[in-house]
Order: sequence, then C-alpha cells, then structure tokens
Amino acid sequence: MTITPASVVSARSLGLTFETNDGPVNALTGVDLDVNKGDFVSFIGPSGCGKTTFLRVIADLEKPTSGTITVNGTTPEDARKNRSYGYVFQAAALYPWRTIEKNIALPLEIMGYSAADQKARIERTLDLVNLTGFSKKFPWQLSGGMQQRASIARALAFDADLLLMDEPFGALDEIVRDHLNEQLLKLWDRTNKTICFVTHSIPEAVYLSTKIVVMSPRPGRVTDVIESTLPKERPLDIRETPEFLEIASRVREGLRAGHSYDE
Amino acid sequence: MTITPASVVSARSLGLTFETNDGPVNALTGVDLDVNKGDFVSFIGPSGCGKTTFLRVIADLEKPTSGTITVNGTTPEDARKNRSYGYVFQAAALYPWRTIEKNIALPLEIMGYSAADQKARIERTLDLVNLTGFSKKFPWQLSGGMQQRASIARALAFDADLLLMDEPFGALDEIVRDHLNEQLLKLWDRTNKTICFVTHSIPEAVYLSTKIVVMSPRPGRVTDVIESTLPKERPLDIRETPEFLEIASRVREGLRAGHSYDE
Amino acid sequence: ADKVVLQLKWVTQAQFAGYYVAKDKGFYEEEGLDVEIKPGGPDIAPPQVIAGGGADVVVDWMPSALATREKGVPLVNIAQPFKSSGMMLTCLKESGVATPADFKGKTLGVWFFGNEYPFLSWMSQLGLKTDGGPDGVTVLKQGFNVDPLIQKQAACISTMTYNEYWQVIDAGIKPEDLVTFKYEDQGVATLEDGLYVLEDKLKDPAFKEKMVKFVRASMKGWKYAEANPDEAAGIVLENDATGAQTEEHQKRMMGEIAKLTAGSNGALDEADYKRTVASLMKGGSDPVITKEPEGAFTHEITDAALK
Amino acid sequence: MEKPSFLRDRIMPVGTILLALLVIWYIAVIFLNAPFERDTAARAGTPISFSEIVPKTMFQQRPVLPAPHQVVAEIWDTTVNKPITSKRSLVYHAWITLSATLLGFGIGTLLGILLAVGIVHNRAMDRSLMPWVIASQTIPILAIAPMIIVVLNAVGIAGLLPKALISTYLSFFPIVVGMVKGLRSPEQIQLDLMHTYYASPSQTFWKLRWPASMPYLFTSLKVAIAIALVGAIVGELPTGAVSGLGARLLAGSYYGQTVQIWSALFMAAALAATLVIIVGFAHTAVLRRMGVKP
Amino acid sequence: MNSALIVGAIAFWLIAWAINEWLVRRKFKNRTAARAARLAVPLLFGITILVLWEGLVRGLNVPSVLLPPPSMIWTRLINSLPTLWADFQQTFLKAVITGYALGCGLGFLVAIAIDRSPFLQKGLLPLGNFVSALPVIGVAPIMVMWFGFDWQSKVAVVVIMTFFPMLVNTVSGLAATSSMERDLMRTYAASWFQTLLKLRLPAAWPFIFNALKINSTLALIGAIVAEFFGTPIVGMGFRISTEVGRMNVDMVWAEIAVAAVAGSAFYGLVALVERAVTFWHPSVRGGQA
Ligand SMILES: Nc1ncnc2c1ncn2[C@@H]1O[C@H](COP(=O)(O)OP(=O)(O)OP(=O)(O)O)[C@@H](O)[C@H]1O
Ligand SMILES: Nc1ncnc2c1ncn2[C@@H]1O[C@H](COP(=O)(O)OP(=O)(O)OP(=O)(O)O)[C@@H](O)[C@H]1O
Ligand SMILES: [Mg+2]
Ligand SMILES: [Mg+2]
Repeated sequence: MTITPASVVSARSLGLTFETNDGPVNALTGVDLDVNKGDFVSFIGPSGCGKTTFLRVIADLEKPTSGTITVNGTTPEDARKNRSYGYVFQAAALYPWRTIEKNIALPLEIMGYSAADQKARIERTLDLVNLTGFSKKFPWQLSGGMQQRASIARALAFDADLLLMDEPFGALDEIVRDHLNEQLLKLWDRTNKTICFVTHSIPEAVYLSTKIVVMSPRPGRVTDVIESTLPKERPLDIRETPEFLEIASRVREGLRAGHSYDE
Repeated sequence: MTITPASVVSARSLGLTFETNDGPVNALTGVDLDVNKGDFVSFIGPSGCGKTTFLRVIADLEKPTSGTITVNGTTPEDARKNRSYGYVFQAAALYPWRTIEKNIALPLEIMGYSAADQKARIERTLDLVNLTGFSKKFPWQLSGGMQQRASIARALAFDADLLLMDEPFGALDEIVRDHLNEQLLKLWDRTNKTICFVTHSIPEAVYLSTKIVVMSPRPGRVTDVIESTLPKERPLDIRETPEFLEIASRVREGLRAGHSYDE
Repeated sequence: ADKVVLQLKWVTQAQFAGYYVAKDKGFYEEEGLDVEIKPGGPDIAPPQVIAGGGADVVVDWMPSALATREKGVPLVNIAQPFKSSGMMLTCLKESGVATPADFKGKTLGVWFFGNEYPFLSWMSQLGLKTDGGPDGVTVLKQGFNVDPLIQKQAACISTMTYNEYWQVIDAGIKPEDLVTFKYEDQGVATLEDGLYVLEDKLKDPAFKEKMVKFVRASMKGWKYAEANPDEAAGIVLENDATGAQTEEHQKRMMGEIAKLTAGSNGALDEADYKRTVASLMKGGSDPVITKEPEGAFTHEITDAALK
Repeated sequence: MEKPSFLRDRIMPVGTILLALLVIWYIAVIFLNAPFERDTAARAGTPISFSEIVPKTMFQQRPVLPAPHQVVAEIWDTTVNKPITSKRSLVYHAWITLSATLLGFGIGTLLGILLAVGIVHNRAMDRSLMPWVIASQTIPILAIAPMIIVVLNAVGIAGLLPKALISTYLSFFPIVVGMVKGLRSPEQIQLDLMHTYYASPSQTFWKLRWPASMPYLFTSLKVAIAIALVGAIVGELPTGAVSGLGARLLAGSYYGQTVQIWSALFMAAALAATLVIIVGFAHTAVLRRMGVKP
Repeated sequence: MNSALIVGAIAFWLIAWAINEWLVRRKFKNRTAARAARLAVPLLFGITILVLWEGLVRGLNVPSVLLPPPSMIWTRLINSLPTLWADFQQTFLKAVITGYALGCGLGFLVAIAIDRSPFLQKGLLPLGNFVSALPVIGVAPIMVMWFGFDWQSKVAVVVIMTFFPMLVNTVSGLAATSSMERDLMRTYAASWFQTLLKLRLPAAWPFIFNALKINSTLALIGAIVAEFFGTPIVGMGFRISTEVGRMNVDMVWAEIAVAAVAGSAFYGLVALVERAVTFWHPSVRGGQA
C-alpha cells in the first residue's frame, strides 16, 4: 500500500458515521480511492450517498471516524493549512454583507494578495463566469444561478492545485454549463490542477473526467471507478462519439445498480 | 383582450425593474403569456433571465412595475390569499428549528388540516420523494438533494391547483430525477393541476411540458413559446422518439438565439 | 498649607454649617490649613472612607463610631461640637399615639445605616419587640423623606428637629396634629455629629498638631454660624452643588442646629459619653457594643485647641 | 405606494399616544392627590366636595403625582430660565451625568466586546470566566460601590472615572451576553468557508464573526446605553451625590420635592431616549452599508 | 504586611491557571471524566479567586470593614442562615420572581403589539425608549409612595428595569427572519398570528433569551437597590444597606454571596432552557472556531 509521490488524495477503508438525535447515520464506509496529480475525478451517485461528505473529509471539514486519508501526502489538516485546495460548496455560501466583488476578494484578502493583484483576479474570474457588470451587487440581488457562478469565481480566484467542486453547475442552464465546462477543461489543461468534481449529470461527468467514481448510498461506498479512455483534447461534439456514449452507459449502469429504486 | 375562464395565469406586457444601489435592473419586460387550466408549462432560459422573478410575480411575492397580470382571474394577491398555489423555492428554505416532518407539516398546520390528515399526508409525500426514515432529522442533517426533496414534499402536501416550481430537481441525480419526473406527471394527470416549472434541462422540459416558454435575458423577455405535440401519456422512453428530439432541438435553438455567448 | 480632608456624614446642609463657614470665612486658612470638605450621602459610611484612607477626619454619630471601633477600626473622638441630640419620633395624632405606651402594634419608621441604635435601645427600655409581632412594633426602614407619615404608611417616623420635622410641617400638617418624642427627653439620646480620627494617626505629633488647628478653626466656624445663622445658611447654599436646597429651609435648619451646638465648646462631655455608652450596651437582644470601649475619645486635641 | 410623510408617519402616532398618556396621567393625578386634600379638609373640619378637590390636586406643593403642567413648568424653569452653568440648571446636571454615562458606556462596550471575543475564542475563558461574569452581575453595585470608590480614592482616582466605572459595570454585561451569541451566530457553512482558506482567528473574526454579529451588537448597545445611564445616576450616590441627575433625584426625594423628582426623571428619560435613538440611527446606517434587503 | 501569604496566594493562582489551561486543552475519552473536567474548570477558577482574595486581604492587612476575607464571610454566612433565608424569601422569591415575570411579560407583549400595529410601532416605540432608563433612585421612592413599602413596590421597580431590555430584544428578534423564510409564509397566505407563531417567534428566541438572561441579573440588582429606599426590615437590600452602616461588612458579603448564588442559578436555569429551545441556532449547535 505504497503511496506514489504523485498521489494527491489517497483514502484507505475510510468511514464516517454521524451521530444524530435518532441514531447514527453511516455516511461513508470502506472507501478506498486514489486521486493522482492532474486527475479530473468526477463523483456521481444518488442523493445522500456521501459525495459531499467525502469532499468535506478531503477538505478537513469533517473528521473520518475510521480508516485513513492523506492529501498531498500529508494529513488533510496540513493540506488545508497549506491552502492547497479551493472549495466550491453545494450552496453558494456568499456572505450577505459583501458585494459580489468583495465576496470574490475574500480569499484573496485572507491570503494576502496585493490590492492590484486582487483587482485583476476579480475582474478575470468575474469575466470567466460571465458576471461582469454585477460586481457591485449584493448576493440577494442575484439569481440563483448567478450566485452559484459567483461562488465558483471565488474558488477560482486564487491558485490552488486541488479544486474540490460540489455540484458547481447544478443551477445553470445547458448553454452556460457547456461554456463553463469548456472553460474548466481549459483551465485544468493549462494549469495541471487536480480536480474533484461532484455532479449529477452523466454526460458532464463523462465529458470532463479522467476518472469517474460511482457511489451508492446507505452506507455510502464506492461501487465503481471508471477510467476514461477519451483523449485529453475534448471538443464539445465528442459527446456524440460512440466511445463517449459507451462510457456514459457504463456509468448509468453503475448508478442504477447502486440505486434503491427497484423500478 | 378577453380572458378565457380557463386561463390560470394571464400576463399582458408585464415588466419589472429592480432599483438597486447602482442603477435599475430590468428583470422582466413586455412579457405576454397565458397559462391555461391543466397546462404544464416549463420555463427555460439562461441564468438570470427572470424566470424566478416571473414566478414570484405570479405568487404575489413581487409587484410588477408595468403591465398587468391575473391569476385564476383575480389579482395575484387574491389568488395568494385563496391559497391557490404551492411554491417550491429555488433554495430549500426549510426552517432549521423544525424536523423534516414538521417542516412538511407547516403549511398543513397553517391551513388547518386535522392531525390525522396531516400525518397521512406527511407520510405519503415523504414516501413520494423517497425520504421515509428521515422524518425526524433536522434540515442541517440532510444532504443538499435531500433538502430539496423535502421542500418539494412540503409544496405537494396540500392541495393547491397551481404549482409553481423553481428548479425543483436541480440538485438531484438522473435516476431520482427520472423517478420524480414520472411521479410529477402522474400527479398532474390524476389531479388536473396547473404547473409552472422552471428547469435548466431541455429534455426535462420537453418530457414534462405541454408548453415550453423560452426566455432570454437583459432585459428578461419571452422569446419563444413552444406547444408540445407529445401525447399526454409519456413513458420514459418517449425521450428517444424523433418527435421528442425535434422539440428538444427547437428549444435548444431558441435558447441559443437568446443567449449572450457568441460562440 | 497643610491638607486636611473632612468627610461629612450627609449631604451639604446647615447641619454642617460650622465647617463650611470656617472654610468660607478663611478660618482654616488662618491656621495654615487647606481643608477639603467631602459631602456624604445615603450610601456613604464615613468610617469606611477613613479606613480606606479617603479622609483624615470624619463627622459621625457616636453609636456608629463605637461600633466601628469594636470591628477593628479604632476611631477616636477628638471633638464634639453637638451637645444635644436632634433626633425625635414624630407621630400623627390621629394614629392614636399619645405616649410611648401607645407604640405597641403600631408601625414606626426608623433610619438605619447605623442610625437605628438609639431607637433600638429605647424600644428595649420600653420592653417592646421590634420583630413585627403583636406585642411589639412593626419597624419600617424609612427612606430619606417623610412620605411614610404623610402617606400614613407609618404611625410615627424618625425626624430631626432641624430637618424632617419641618418637612412634615411644610407638607401641610399642623404642629397641633403631631405628637413628638425627643430622644433627649426620653433619656436615650446618644451623641451625634462628632469629629473622629484614626487612633494610630494620633501618635504622629504633626497630625495631632494639624487636628488641633482644625478643631480650633472649626469651632470658630460653629460659633460664628450660631451668631450669624442667616449668613451661615447662605454659605451652605453657596456650597450645595445640587442646587436643590432652598434658602428658607436652610435658614430654619441653621436656627435649629444652633440650639444643638449651643451648649458645646467642642470638648466632649464625659457624662454624655457615659450615657451614650450605657444606652448602647443595653441595646436589647442585639447590643451595639458588647464591652466598654477604651480610649474611644481624647481630650488632648480640644484641650490644646481651646487653650 | 404612498410617499411617507413626516407628519402622518411620525408626529401623528406619537402625538396620539402621548395625548392618551396625558389624559391617563391627569386622571391619575386627581385620584392619587385627592386623599391628601380630603385629609387636610377633614383635619380643618371643613367638608369638601369632589369638584372643589379637583382643581386643588393640580397645584399641590408636594403631590403624590405631580400634574404634567407642573413638571413641564419646572423643567422649563430649570432648563431655559437658568444659565446652563448654574447649579440650579437641569442642563448642567444632565451634562454631568451624560459625561459619566458616555465614558462608562464607552469603556463598557469595549470591555464587553473584548470579553465576548475572549469567551468565543478561548475555551478556558468560556468555561471559567462566564460563570463569574454572571456572578459579578448579581452583586448589587450599590453595596460595593462605596468600597470601590474608597479604594479608587485611595489610589488617587476621583471625579468622573469612579462614576463611569459603575456605569461600566452595569453596561458591559448586556454587551457580553449579546456579543457571545452574535459572534457565534455565523452558519456552519460560512465558518467552513473560512476554514478552507485556513483563515487566522483574527481574519475569521473581522471578516465573518464581526459582521455577522451586528444585529446582536446594536440590540445590546441600545440596552447597554440605557443601563449605563442608570449606572451613572446610581453611581452618583456613593460618590457624594454632589451634582448630576442622581443628586437631583436624591435631593428631590430627600426634601419631598416630587415635582423636582419628576422633572429630573423626565430629563433622564429624555436623555436615555435620545441616546437609544442615536444608537438606532447608527444601526440603520450600518445595516444599509451592509446591503441588507430593505 | 505578610509577604509570605501574598506570594503564596499568587503562586496558587498561577498554578491553578496552568491546570485550567491544561484541562480545557485535553480531550477525554471517558465521558464522565470529560464532564468532571467541565465542572472543574470554573470551580478551580473560583477557588483561585477566593484563595487570592484571602491571601491578599490577610497579607496586606486590609481592614475588615473595607473587605473581609472569604473565611470570615463564610463563618458569618453559616451563622446567619435563618436571617439570610428570610431576606432571600422577601427579595428573591417575592420581588424578583414576580417582577421579572411581569416585566419580561410586559416587554414581550408590548413588542408584539408594536409589531402587530404599524401605528403603535411609530407611536409606542419612541415612547418605549423613554422608559429605557428610568433610574431606580428616582423611581424607587415614587413606587414606595404608590405601592407601599413592602415588596410590591420592589416588584414595580423590577418591572420598570426589565421592561426595556425585553422590548428591544424582542423587537430585534422579530425582525431577524430572512426574506425567503418570510416569503414562504406569504405563499401560504398565513395570517399575522400564524407567521408570528411559526416563523418569527422561533427566529426571535435567541434574542429573547438574551433579554431573559440580562434581566435575570438586572432584576436582582433592581430589587436590592430598591430596598435601599424604604422597606420593612427584612430583605437582602435592606440587610446590605443596614449592615454597611453597622460596619458588619462580613454580613454584607454573606448577603452578596447569597445574591450571587441565587442570581447565577437563575441565569443558569434560563441558559438551560435556552439551549433546549434554540438548539437549532448555530451558536448552540456549535461550529469549530
Ligand atoms: N451534519 C450531519 N449530521 C447528520 N447526518 C448528516 C450530516 N451531514 C450529512 N448527513 C447524512 O449523511 C448522508 C450523506 O450526506 P451527503 O451530504 O454527503 O450526501 P450527498 O451525496 O452530497 O447528497 P446530495 O447529492 O443530495 O448532495 C446523508 O444521509 C445525510 O443525511
Ligand atoms: N431583489 C432583487 N434586486 C435586484 N435585482 C434582482 C433581484 N432579484 C433578481 N434580480 C435581478 O433580476 C434578474 C433576474 O433574476 P431571476 O432570479 O429572475 O433569474 P432566473 O431566471 O431565476 O435565473 P437563475 O436560473 O439563475 O435562477 C437578474 O439579473 C438579477 O440580478
Ligand atoms: Mg451533496
Ligand atoms: Mg432563479
């Protein structure tokens, strides 16, 4: 069980149980997974199967109750303290008292970027998520999708090698989504980041990933890990190729198998 | 401009402008639309085009700044006071001090359902959204998708003739989504409700709707209204028929046309 | 000039006219003293102030001073400008009190904060309990005013001849509607307004010297005030920072005060002292002091001052 | 929507309520002051009718409840008709009290916030300090105030500060209670965000906890400033009650001058209301800057 | 002066502080051990204060009429239990509890009334501010005049003191809902009362409990101070003001100790109820710092 130096996330028989008022909830059990440097890993699985929980464990927001996990070869805590990841939460989690640009500036302020650098980065990421012109608005003045985009911009504004994204494009329409998918792939390609990405869309998962992790609920566990055979260069119409459709159907199989509906 | 008695929502050159700290925002302009009794209308359009705003105007949560709108032949205010609609918000908006079942019971308590009736309805709707077993949990103990399902359950628990649903299935995986799509269609068929439904998924819109409203942003307006030619009986595999695909591509066209990306 | 801080027992009023006159007329200055007069109030215990080092000399009543001495703060009386007591019990005639024998079962208003000792020893002389039972009297802690009598919440209240009594009169009740019992007449009077210092400080000759000058000047002030009551009242009024006193009231008070200081040249009369101690030691179930105090007064200062 | 009008939205409601209170007050004046007139008449042996009593109750020297016009006349007399440097001017006394209040409130706010910050950030302080902060508040200040003053005097501190400290003592507590809650009010997800940035405690404090606590802070400030005023007035007793509204109240009470008590009370209440309203304005201004949905 | 005592007391203080720091940092596997540690921390802190106090007072020879040492207070307390109990009954059980209930209740009801009617909001709220700082010293004599010298007048003072914190906090609390939460109620066409009961009150609880906590100590202060101004000869405030004059400062502190214990217990009770009622609030749910 040697960890290759390029392993960014490495989990071994990881388990997490929440204690609640009416008994324990098994959110994760026996998760074994390796994410290597430069991987684009998608997590897909039914609602409540533990995807968010797993991301939170990587981010050191939740402590596993059994098993081990390393991030960048260290404990999640050290990784967090090295500011080695950016996290996009499932909910936008914008601070209501800050305007959009101030929200994006938040991590930059904390990490001590210079004022000029902050400004440039805010502009660039706002443009990336198509929110130029809304920089002075407060979160409640934006639509749901715009808020989500602002929170993506916030995570992209600083340079983290690892991106943890929890359904970042859930509230976006197909076209914006396609656009952002492309942008994200470009970014990933250019910067050689490692990305852990939760999504509910099978095509999105297949289009983006080098590795697709299929999870199943109660207790949350990994049922399948699919390595993508698609090339690194991915135009949007790759989604019509038979290779793509094959992977997609394999994911759908895995998903259906782990699902609790018996229809 | 006669309103047919069966018209549930009828908007005439409706406009809404928000005043913000840095100038007015045109959320809606010149919207003309009729929704008839028993219609299943989907609203689709890029993020920030005014879908939520339009639903909020119908629900009397926002006052239009120009034009007129009637709901059930009366003003939105009277319609609201008649409790003629159920609303699923884009965010779950569960009350943190209530358990899931108590959250679902909320509208029932307010509308004065008997205790026994409440219990039966909570059980039924929890089952519908597959949350049986989580009734005693608090919102913060649920995953994002589960919270969204709880909020759908809350809107379905009482009998409103008009359902306003703002991206209810956004945070759900394909399989749960398919399941809930089917359930919703069944419900609609059985109860002859009128449904206004915001979604970002073109297939979902086409699969569910009798009428698809395509909107475009800045200022938010209706660019296309597509009447579906699909039969009322819709098995899931209708989505592979050429007729379905044709409507879908027309929607995609409309969406692309109104979009601000020029790629 | 030598600095002396004097802590009064109560707020600025003609009761302390002698000190204000001495200061205003420059009597202290003549002796080479720089005297600061600190007014007191309902929440100020002069013994505490002097124990904490906040004053050199304080004005206090003897019961409280002796009690303090027993508690380990050795206060010593160095002068006694007030010869007789001004305290009395004032009752409404309509309440049915004519003699002390009528107190039984009545509600009586009393000042506490160390001023209750004379009352308690009187009651124990009369054989009345103060626990509110049917055989005794019900005691009510009186605020700083005469409301309990006017509101008829009490049959009798404590008053001073120079102050509260006149407030009752001012409130529209005629003297003939009132019955008063002076402590002096009942033989339970205790010494009021004396000057006290800490015993160990007296060992310092310089301090002693200072006190001699202080007492001499103060007595000069008192005698001047007795002779010129209206002027004295005016001086007091000048020094009142609350701006709430009225000229009429202060003049009248000065007149009454003059009666109390009249018999004293400042030296403590040992007979008065003995009487006070005796009545305090009787004090019923809860005597104020348990043993005969020793060294609680000295004539050294007044002897030197009055030479 | 109608445009807000100052007259209709501000003056009218306050005026109506005020009028109602005045009417109640006058009625109370008659009934509370009548027994005295009856007694006087009875002692004098002359029967008196109710209609004769009523006008008399309005102009008593030492009424149980002074009539509004008496209080107004007294306030007018002691504010407008006296130079403000005079000891008989209510403005002079109000200023003395106000300065102690503001100083005490300032120190109290600072102390309260600091304690709350400590309690929220340091577990040892949370566990050990809070119970004792509470216990400290149950100590009746008037009981230990003389000792405090004596001790402060002994080390040479006198004048404004001892009074201010008593008002601090009373006013820091609402701030501690409110701010502990306010600083802990950010949602888990908002804290998680800071956690992912490995923000230092001070960054988390300034960028998250502090803004999130604003509603609690301002509510506490309103309570605290009112209590600070009470504290400053109470503090005037053991400091010799020489000047200030507390001294006026005491002197009024000592000499049975009800009218004077009531006018000092009104001055105190007006002062408090003004202070609270100023804090309220600050609250609205801060909320607006923080972009709260109107 | 006895420097050994002073040094000893300060040393004790430093050691106890170190132990406390160590205790809160330690993680206990055993649940009872963890609970014991939780209790030990404030207790140790308290004992430290007492030891420091005793050491300094004795070491510096502070006269007991200024500040008696804790041991002397304790002896006095034990010897005066019947008096203390009578005072406690008079002041706490009669005046404080009644006044607290009435004052908080009144503040709450006025806040609700203000919330219900915009007219009252504009008319009553500014006047409510007037009541905010009616000083005890001024009010207490008036209340004695109106309600007699027994505990009823103290109740009135306590009512006046506790009214404003409750009013302000309730008004703030009722405004503490998010717009989405309110919108939900609108869609149900919920009546004002239903919205109050099911949304705005639950959201207001954290604020209301702040007021209840502040008032729990304020009520005690108010009642005690009110007793400085005319009372029957029983009650904690009466005893304190009287015994100060008699230089029985140990009795004063015994009375203060009773007040502190009663007040803390009262506060603790309110805090306990708060935890149960606002369990959902982030401040209670607890996040990592
Ligand atoms: N704080 C918590 N306390 C108790 N249970 C929790 C908590 N957080 C999550 N859970 C439970 O853990 C399980 C996994 O939740 P998680 O949020 O990881 O799901 P998910 O895969 O992200 O789902 P979704 O796609 O709906 O967001 C769920 O059953 C949920 O109820
Ligand atoms: N309260 C508000 N104040 C100011 N502007 C607002 C407000 N609410 C919405 N807007 C603006 O109105 C426009 C339409 O918003 P709306 O929420 O209706 O979009 P939407 O179609 O629902 O988008 P999405 O799919 O992202 O939810 C946006 O540009 C938004 O910024
Ligand atoms: Mg999730
Ligand atoms: Mg929307």
